[in-house]
Amino acid sequence: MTEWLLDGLLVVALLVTAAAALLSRDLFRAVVVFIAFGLLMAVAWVRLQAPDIALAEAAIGAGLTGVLLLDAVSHLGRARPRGQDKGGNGQ
Amino acid sequence: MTLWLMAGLLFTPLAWAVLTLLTDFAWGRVVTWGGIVVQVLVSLGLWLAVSRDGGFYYGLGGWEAPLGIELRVDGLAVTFVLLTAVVASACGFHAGVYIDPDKPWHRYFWPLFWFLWSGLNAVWLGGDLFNLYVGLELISLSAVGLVALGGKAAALRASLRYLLAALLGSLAYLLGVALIYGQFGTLSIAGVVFWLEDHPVPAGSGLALALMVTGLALKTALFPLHRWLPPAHGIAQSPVSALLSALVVKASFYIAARLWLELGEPLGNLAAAQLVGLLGSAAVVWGSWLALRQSALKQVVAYSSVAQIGYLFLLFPLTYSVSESVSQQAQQGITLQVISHALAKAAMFLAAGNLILSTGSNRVDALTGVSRFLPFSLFSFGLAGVSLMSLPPSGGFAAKWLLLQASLGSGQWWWVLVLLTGGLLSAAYVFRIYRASFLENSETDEFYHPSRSLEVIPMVLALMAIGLGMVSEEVLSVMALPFEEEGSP
Amino acid sequence: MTLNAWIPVFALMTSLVAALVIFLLPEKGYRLRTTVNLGAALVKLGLVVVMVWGVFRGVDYGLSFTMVPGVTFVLKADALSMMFAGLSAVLWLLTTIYAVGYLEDSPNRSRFFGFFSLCVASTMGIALAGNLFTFFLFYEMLTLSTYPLVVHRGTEKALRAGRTYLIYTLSGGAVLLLAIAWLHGVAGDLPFREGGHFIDADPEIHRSLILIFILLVAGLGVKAALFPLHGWLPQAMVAPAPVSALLHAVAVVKAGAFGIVRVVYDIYGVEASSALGVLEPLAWLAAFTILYASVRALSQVDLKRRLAFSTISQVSYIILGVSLFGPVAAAGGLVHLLHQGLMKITLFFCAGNYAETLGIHRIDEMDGVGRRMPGTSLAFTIGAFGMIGAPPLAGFITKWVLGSGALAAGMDWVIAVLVLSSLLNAAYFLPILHRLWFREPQASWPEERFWGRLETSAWLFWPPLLTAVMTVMVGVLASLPFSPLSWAELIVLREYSP
Amino acid sequence: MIRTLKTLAMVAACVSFSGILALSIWTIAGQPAPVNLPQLLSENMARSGVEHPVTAVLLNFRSYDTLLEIGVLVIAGIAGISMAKTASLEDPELRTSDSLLYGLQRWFVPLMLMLAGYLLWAGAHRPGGAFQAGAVLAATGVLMRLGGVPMDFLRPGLLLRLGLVLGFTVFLLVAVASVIGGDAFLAYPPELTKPLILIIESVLTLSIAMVLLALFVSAPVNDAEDPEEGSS
Amino acid sequence: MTAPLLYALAGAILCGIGLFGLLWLSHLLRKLVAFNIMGSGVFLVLVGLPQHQGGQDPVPQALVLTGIVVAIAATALAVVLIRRYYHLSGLTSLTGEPASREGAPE
Repeated sequence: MTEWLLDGLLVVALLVTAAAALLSRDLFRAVVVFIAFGLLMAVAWVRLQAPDIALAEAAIGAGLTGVLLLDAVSHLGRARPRGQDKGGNGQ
Repeated sequence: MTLWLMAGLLFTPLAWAVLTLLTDFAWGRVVTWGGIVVQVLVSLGLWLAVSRDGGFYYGLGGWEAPLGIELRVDGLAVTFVLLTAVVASACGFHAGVYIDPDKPWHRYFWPLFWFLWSGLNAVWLGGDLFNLYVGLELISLSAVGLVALGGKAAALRASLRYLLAALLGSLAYLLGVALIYGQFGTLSIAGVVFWLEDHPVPAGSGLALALMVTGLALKTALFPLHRWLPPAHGIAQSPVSALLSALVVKASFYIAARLWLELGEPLGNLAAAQLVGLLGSAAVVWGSWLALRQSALKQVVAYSSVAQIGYLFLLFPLTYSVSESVSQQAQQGITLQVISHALAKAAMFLAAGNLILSTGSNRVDALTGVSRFLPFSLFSFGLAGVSLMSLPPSGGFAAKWLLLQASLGSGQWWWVLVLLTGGLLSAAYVFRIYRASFLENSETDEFYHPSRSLEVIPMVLALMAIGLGMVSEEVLSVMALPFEEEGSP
Repeated sequence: MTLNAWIPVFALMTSLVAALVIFLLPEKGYRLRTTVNLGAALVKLGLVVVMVWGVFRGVDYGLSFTMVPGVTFVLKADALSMMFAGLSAVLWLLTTIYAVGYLEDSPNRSRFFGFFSLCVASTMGIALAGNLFTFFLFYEMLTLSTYPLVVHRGTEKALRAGRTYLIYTLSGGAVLLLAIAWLHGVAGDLPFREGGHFIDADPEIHRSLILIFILLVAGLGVKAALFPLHGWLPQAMVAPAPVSALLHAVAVVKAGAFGIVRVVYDIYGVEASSALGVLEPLAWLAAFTILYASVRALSQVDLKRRLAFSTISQVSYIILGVSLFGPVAAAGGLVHLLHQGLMKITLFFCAGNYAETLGIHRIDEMDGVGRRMPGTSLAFTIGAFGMIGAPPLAGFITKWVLGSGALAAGMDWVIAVLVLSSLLNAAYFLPILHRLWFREPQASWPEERFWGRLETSAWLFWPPLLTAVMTVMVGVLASLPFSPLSWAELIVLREYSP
Repeated sequence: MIRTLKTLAMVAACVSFSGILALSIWTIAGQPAPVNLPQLLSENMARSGVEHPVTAVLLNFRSYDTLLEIGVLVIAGIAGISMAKTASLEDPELRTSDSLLYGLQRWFVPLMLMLAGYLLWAGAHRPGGAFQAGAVLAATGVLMRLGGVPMDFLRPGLLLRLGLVLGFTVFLLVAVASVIGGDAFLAYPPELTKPLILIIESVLTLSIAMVLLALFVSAPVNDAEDPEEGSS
Repeated sequence: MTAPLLYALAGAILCGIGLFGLLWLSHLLRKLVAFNIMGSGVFLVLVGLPQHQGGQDPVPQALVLTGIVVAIAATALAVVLIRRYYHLSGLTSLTGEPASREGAPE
């Protein structure tokens, strides 16, 4: 039962963080949420008996991708102000 | 012998990618030309071997299908391997002269070129769904890298758009693969087909095929998913455009076609087949129409690719629940269309590159009056155009003929209209270029003739596209070879 | 394969190779280019003469191989193909001579002669094609190689005409392709065979056959300038005179007419066509085109445009002859393939001479030209009388045989058409002749002629006179063996009793 | 208004996409797969040369995938450095003066290097392997880079390019060596399987780290119009 | 219903979310995030579905490892391209200032 609860919670958390990462107004926050999503994914992989993927996800998915994106966000925000999260979506 | 050829085929492009990465552009050119010779010989050898002894499965690492990865070496695959060798070496030779060796970033051209080639070979031979995914990514990323090379804003914009489309397409494909694996427990196409032969079609497997085909259609730029293609193909350097239009889009189509031919009958349905055909027809009409309206020369050629790709998708309705002979005709027609378009479009892009070099501008208007300098490249462009218009005796015509026969034979006469209209529309945009070149009201009396070696290459390709129609029987005969089935699970 | 199999290929290759060589020659290589041109034309004429003799004796010239699965490429020489091949070989030689003079010192000659040779190669291919597929191959090649000639001058007007030309011919090509592909689906790969293939066709496919016939005629009718598909021809007259002469009096329009002949005789078979009931409507259409175009010709003020409408009208004689059921009429139609070519090329050469020497394009400028250019005007007069059908010229033979054929076939209304059209011909040609010989010149000519010098360049002077002489000869000597009429009768003999 | 409608349509499309997909998954999950690959795998584990099944799949059964995948990585690296800006390596702006980061770096770098080594070594018989180790190594590099360590070897140049393709080259040479022995492409000789896989893994670790690091570093930061290129 | 199946279904939803992001968001970095989320969803399906009945299956796990590396390669390349694109044009999306006649790619 606890396992089910854990899995259920994890899935919900995954979906919420995913949605939040995409919909967050602030790009920086979006990336941070995305890193959290990656870490949750790592946990999910453990639950799926896939420790290899869990390690890789933590190191690559959350770690490196996160750093790359964070670096890019700070850079895009800094050098040219008008690029800051321009328009959010749509045409 | 065959084992050596196979190893050579797989090893050479990857090895040369490494070698050329360690040199600069000028040295890379010399190294590459050597590699091209090796690769062409190997491809030709393999083609001859298969056309003599029939096809076979090649287990990589000594492992057989469900566990390991098997390559499917059959007549069609080696035909495309050979086609790739021809077109890629033409582009390689052309690029060696065309591309400016003094720009430092051009040293990366050669490794990307070789990776692209190895990815193409991996796709032609691939018999494993996931391996095909990796092959596709190899192709996509090297193609994106080639488009972005030089890093001007417009090129980056086009390559980003291309990258995103390619990634989305790959993901859709991979999702389909995931469903197939979940359903059948194997990644080998042959394994799935083998199982389906004497089992009822399991529920829920249609979506897998739909996802894979959709993803691949996006990567092939089927209307209405085509909008990434013209900027990417139009803005890349001409040898790169030639590679992209001639071969890269064909790779994803090839997988889609293979999947459809193997799994379409059990997993697909009539409406889907007709829908794909309809989208292909729309691509023919809409692509040609836009090609007619472009002001940049290479954009005309790029939109023409959108249109020509449309024909390929007529394979879907023309092979679904039709008689064996009609299906055969359709497959032969599409194969010829792939080959002839590859040759003709490569010729066209290379010729367009030469013309741009001559006139110093990418605009169609800039061609005003150049016909009186008898530009060799304009002639190559026109010959390639003959194949695109599918006029006899070109390979494009042979393809269209077979498709016409297949449409009439299966009673799907509506595709006949598409085929005929498409030919006329392509004539319209090809002759638009010609019309400009014949106009005699320009003051231009300077015309730079590029070096002969640049001009000969598109001519050779264009002549091959034309000549293909005369020898299509021989080319197609290798497809009907027996295939050694013992490797299948 | 024997030498005989290769002779048609050689005949084709002479002009193809000539085209390639000419493209590669520099613009300034004037002498070499002329030599290549004339040499190739002579070689080709020789080959054709050899083949004519061979076909007469019943030698089999032919070569075939499979191109696309299920379809063969066939080259073959039979009596009918020799008629067309002979016509184009003879006239190519003359037109080349004429064109060398006509285009002297004008730009882009390499381009012109290159495509010119390609065009003749296509015509040769059309003549020698052994099945519809091969025929179509060269038919489309002809379209492509004539486009650069039509737009040769590079003016807006020429380019517009070129576009019209392409729209008509390529659409026609598409329709033709559809018809051929459909026919292939219905009946397989059909070689041209004397007597045709459908004498005892399955009644179930009759409907398809009729539809296919309509499509075939529509596709071929574009080049043959059948009403209402004739619109491109008058526009295409912007091309230089040699082009108009050879291509629009001979190669292109004849290719269409020749194709219709092939379809009726060698694919469907004349009896089957008649049984299907497709010949009579075709005859009506041809008759209408004859009259309609003649009426239109009356109102043209531009000389070449008047000639163009005359062409439209005259080409339909061929189709009329073919579509009348009966050997005599058929011979009349076929012989007109040659006769009309000779007469019309004479007229176009002359029109070109007037334009080139005196700058005359319009009919109302032609007053008194006969005095300045008597040789050319004589040729023109012969051509014009030939068209009208005055005995004993070529046109008379045609009309006479056609008329007797119509009577033999029991279609008397054709006589009325022939008479009416002759009257119309007279109505649009005689005023020109009147102007030529009997009016006073309006102004002084740009180049006054003096004694001892030809009225125009020799390259331009002799070809029309030669063709005019031929026009007379084929009429006077019509009953000799190897005259066009005898040859046409030979064809008809083989077609009606295969 | 139209925008909202379009958004709604898009949301509806994506929701229905998820729905259909989930339905398909549900249907598929109800049926047993005809081929039991895990069983086949465990039967062949003895011949694979390693104890950990995932590593066996990656570097033996499906090694062609891995070879090509490293190729993909190298391509990304090449394409990345083709636009590199290296002047920024010494860019003072980039040297974080953040004491936290500095501290992190001092403590973490040795730790992470150890972790990478462990992961690599562990890969043969338990979770871990070249990818994870490479990723950790790359992360270490990123940390050092953010700490302002110059890392000259990351300048585009022969050294960098050698490093990028080192793992790939070794892998490729091993692959082709078996052909010379008369075997299929990528087939290891049975007695050498384990050491070969270990060698491949070690060089792959280095190369993977190198590529990822290079991509991180080459992200352009200054405003020069053209990419800059070191000489070699 | 087993845990793997639950994750596979979650993967399906993640695919939907990621797809929405890829198609609807215009900021390139956001598209990239969406791509990674969609990728994670696909990976979940790839591993979860076969493990629902067969228990731990190393083959799809290995595939996912490969997939993750491919994804990071693509992401890193995209970041390089995006940053340089931003430098040269000042844009962070493909929609503004169209260089060609047509609008956004998807």
